[in-house]
Amino acid sequence: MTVGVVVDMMLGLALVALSLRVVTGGSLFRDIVLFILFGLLVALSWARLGAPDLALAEAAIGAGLTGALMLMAYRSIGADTEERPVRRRPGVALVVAVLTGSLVAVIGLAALGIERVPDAAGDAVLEALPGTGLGNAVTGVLLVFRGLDTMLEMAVLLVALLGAWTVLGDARPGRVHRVDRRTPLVGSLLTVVAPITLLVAVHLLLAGTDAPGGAFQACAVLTGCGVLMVLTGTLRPTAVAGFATRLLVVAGLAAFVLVGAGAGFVGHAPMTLTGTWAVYLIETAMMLSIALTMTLLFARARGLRGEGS
Amino acid sequence: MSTEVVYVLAASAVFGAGVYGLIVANHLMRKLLALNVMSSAVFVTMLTVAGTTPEGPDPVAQALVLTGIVIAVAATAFALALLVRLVQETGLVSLRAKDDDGA
Amino acid sequence: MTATVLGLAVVFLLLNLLAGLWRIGAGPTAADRMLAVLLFGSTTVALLLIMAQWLGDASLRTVALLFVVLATIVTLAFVGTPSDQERS
Amino acid sequence: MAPDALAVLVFAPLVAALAVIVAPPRATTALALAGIALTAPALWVVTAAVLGGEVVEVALAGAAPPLGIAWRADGFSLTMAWLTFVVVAFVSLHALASFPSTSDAGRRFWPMWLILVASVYALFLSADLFNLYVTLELVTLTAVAMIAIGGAPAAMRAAMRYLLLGLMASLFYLLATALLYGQTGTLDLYQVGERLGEGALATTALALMITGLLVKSAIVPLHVWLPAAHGKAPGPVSAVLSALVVKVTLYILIRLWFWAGGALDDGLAAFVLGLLGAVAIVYGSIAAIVQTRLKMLVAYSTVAQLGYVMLLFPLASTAAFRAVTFHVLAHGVAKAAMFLAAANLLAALGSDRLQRLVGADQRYPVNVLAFALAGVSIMGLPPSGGFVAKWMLLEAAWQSQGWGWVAVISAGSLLAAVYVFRVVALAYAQPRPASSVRRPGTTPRGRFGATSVAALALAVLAIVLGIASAPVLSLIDLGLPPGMAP
Repeated sequence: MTVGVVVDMMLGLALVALSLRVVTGGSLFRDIVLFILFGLLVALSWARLGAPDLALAEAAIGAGLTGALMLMAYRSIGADTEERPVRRRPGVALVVAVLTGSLVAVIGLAALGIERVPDAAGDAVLEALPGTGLGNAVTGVLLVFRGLDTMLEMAVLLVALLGAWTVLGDARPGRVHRVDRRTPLVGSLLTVVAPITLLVAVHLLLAGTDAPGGAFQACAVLTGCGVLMVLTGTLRPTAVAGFATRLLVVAGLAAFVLVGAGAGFVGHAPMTLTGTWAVYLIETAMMLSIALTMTLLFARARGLRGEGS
Repeated sequence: MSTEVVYVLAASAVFGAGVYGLIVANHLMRKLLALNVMSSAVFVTMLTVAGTTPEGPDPVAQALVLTGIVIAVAATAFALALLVRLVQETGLVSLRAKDDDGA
Repeated sequence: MTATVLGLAVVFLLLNLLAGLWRIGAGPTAADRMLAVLLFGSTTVALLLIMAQWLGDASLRTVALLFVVLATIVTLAFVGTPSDQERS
Repeated sequence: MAPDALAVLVFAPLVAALAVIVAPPRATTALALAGIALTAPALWVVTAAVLGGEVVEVALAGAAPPLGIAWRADGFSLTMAWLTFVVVAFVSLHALASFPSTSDAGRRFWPMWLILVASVYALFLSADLFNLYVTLELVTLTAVAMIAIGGAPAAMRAAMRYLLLGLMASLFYLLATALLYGQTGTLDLYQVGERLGEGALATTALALMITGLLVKSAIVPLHVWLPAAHGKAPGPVSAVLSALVVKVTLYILIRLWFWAGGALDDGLAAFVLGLLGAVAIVYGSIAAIVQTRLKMLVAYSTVAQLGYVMLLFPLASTAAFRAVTFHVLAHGVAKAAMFLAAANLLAALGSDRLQRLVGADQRYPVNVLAFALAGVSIMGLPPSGGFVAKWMLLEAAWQSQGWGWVAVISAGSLLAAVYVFRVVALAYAQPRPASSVRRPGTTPRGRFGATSVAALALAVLAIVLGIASAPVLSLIDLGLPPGMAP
């Protein structure tokens, strides 16, 4: 047994233990924190599995953003409102535990039996990649070969925002309990961290065509910046979605739709990206849209405005 | 025992924990935590069973997981908005309080 | 040889993480938990940096960078919470 | 020409949705109707090609599976696409009145409505397991948000339950997709079918996938979320949920089973699915009979009617496939009509308690007529579309000597007659003096307006479908599963 496998086993055991704790634990607040740590361990697992793209996304979106959203929602619904973590009847829980236990065994055994086939889609991607002008195979799949998935994924994000606007009705935007910006640490955080976040975002976006990174990771960082500005009160949530907000929210999907549908008019199959310019256009639009959408979802607002205005 | 085997086994156990939590948990937010735990398990399974190419894990599987992560956070954000509104309207954090089939 | 040493360093840091996890679960005070979470964050960054060297994957350093940037934000969201409870 | 038309089906509603979000509210109606109307000529072009014996196919971005995703239209997907168009067109007509584009609710409704339409079309065209996952998530999220659009706590609880179960079902489906990709190296449904073979993995993966799909299709006993979700949603939303949204997962299930389910060639699994269907028919019908509210009655009727689709799996014959596909169409149109009529009556009477319906035919004859006509099709009385579907299904069961299935189909029609007649009898009953004094809670709306016309038109269509079934059946015949001869 190598050191690597020891590391894997420690990570694996920690993942299982944490997940059990998260779903059955006693204090919701603590378990949200544990869930964020679970996300960090998943990110470490991605690193171990050789997928830095996913480690980036998991850390930023899976753990960071989801965790921040959970914490905000937890705060909105008041203190620990949980009466008891699980259903009272232990018999039911036992039956469910036995059933899910056998589910685990079946899935685990089935998955262990899988042998990689020699001509998988992944190999086809690596073969076809040079024709796209992209150096990062994952970006190639996301934007070129399976662009439809990514386009519809942008629609999912848009629907999440529209849905949140719908269910929140005319309620005032989520109260954001701001951290006092006059405290020296928070103030300097804003002036130092915000520009760095922007720099990291642009770096990730540009790196994404050839190295790990890309629109999703960049947007997560940018969202982080937005969240920071909401938390410190630099951006304030509003109850009205202005024209610019609406335009920016649909920009990612719109860029995809225009390029994807436009390909049909110039004689290509739909969803064909006809040049590197299309990749950069779509990635930039996606990054801005996702970041704004996520920040709005975080603030549960329809729009944002600057502090002074 | 190889790296893949460890993660496949861990992921199926985590998936089971998520299903268990989703069914027995009371608090809606804990159910959402369970769903997110489940989706992480699905993603890890997806990457590990897809195997590796000479240039690292299967790029298609990586792309699918990336798409899946974004969809998961979008769905979670929407579910949390619904949850917050539900709590504002009813003051209840679980669906179990009363059966509204006939109401 | 170097690889083994780096691997052992990763194991050691992981043990630190697990100890931190146990402390978060056990408490007993909020301060214990808070400190453990902070420890968790910085240990993860260290882990990523060593893993970048160990696995020969330079892009893991980017991941570490991202962790540092985002940790500040999650911490802000996190510290806002108890004060809010006190207010209500 | 025809491949481009496939793109129009998805892109036209999607572009309309984006335009509606950005443009001022007064442009919404025109944009939305344009987005939906544009799909009609596109459908026509594709249908012409398919009737010419062609399977219309386009590899998106020029990357054919397994590298990329292909859209593909055969008789089966086109039949479902036409159902989508018809239901969406008439329900949109209703929504123009019930969700005016300048109102708050309307501004929220129309973008999501258009995205739902685009994703349903995309779903019927796609045969890529992961792409289907993304479209399913889109369908679920739009459906949940639209259930909650009214803001009533009961609707929100129903939406929440639907969302949690829907997300869980999606994850089962996605886990199965992961296993299938690992095993076969492709996500294309047809290629998976060729490469999968048999074994423990195939069984596990397909079982997980089917479980997820059954939850989303609300097949008993996984139906718990449906009655409240469909019963509490606004009228147009209920209509499209029952007519379309629960059908999309059944469509995937049928595709999976008959096009890629070599490993499922197993009498026991088919029998279990059929049995679930039989239980759904009986349980759903009885539950509908005991309801005290109109919309809940209609919702439980959906639970029952979905059961008929499940009988396809044990019968597994050409006759059964034609019957079930036709049933999906007939039920879709009739149920949309029923929900629209029920919503109109609810809006007019201020409550959908069945007792309030007494004498409704005097004041709201159009809606009561629409409900009754749709009921004729749901019961399976001639000459409606429901009659043709159930008669064909009965014949299929008879041919394969499945006497148990014959009994269930017959019993289902009788039970359906009970709940439909219960409503119709009340509506046509003479009002007692006391009840005519009671004033409706809200002002009658759209008595002869667009809302009533939409309900009546769909109901008439449900009848016409029975009289003019031949062309529809010839389209269905062009999409028979491999191994089934016309």
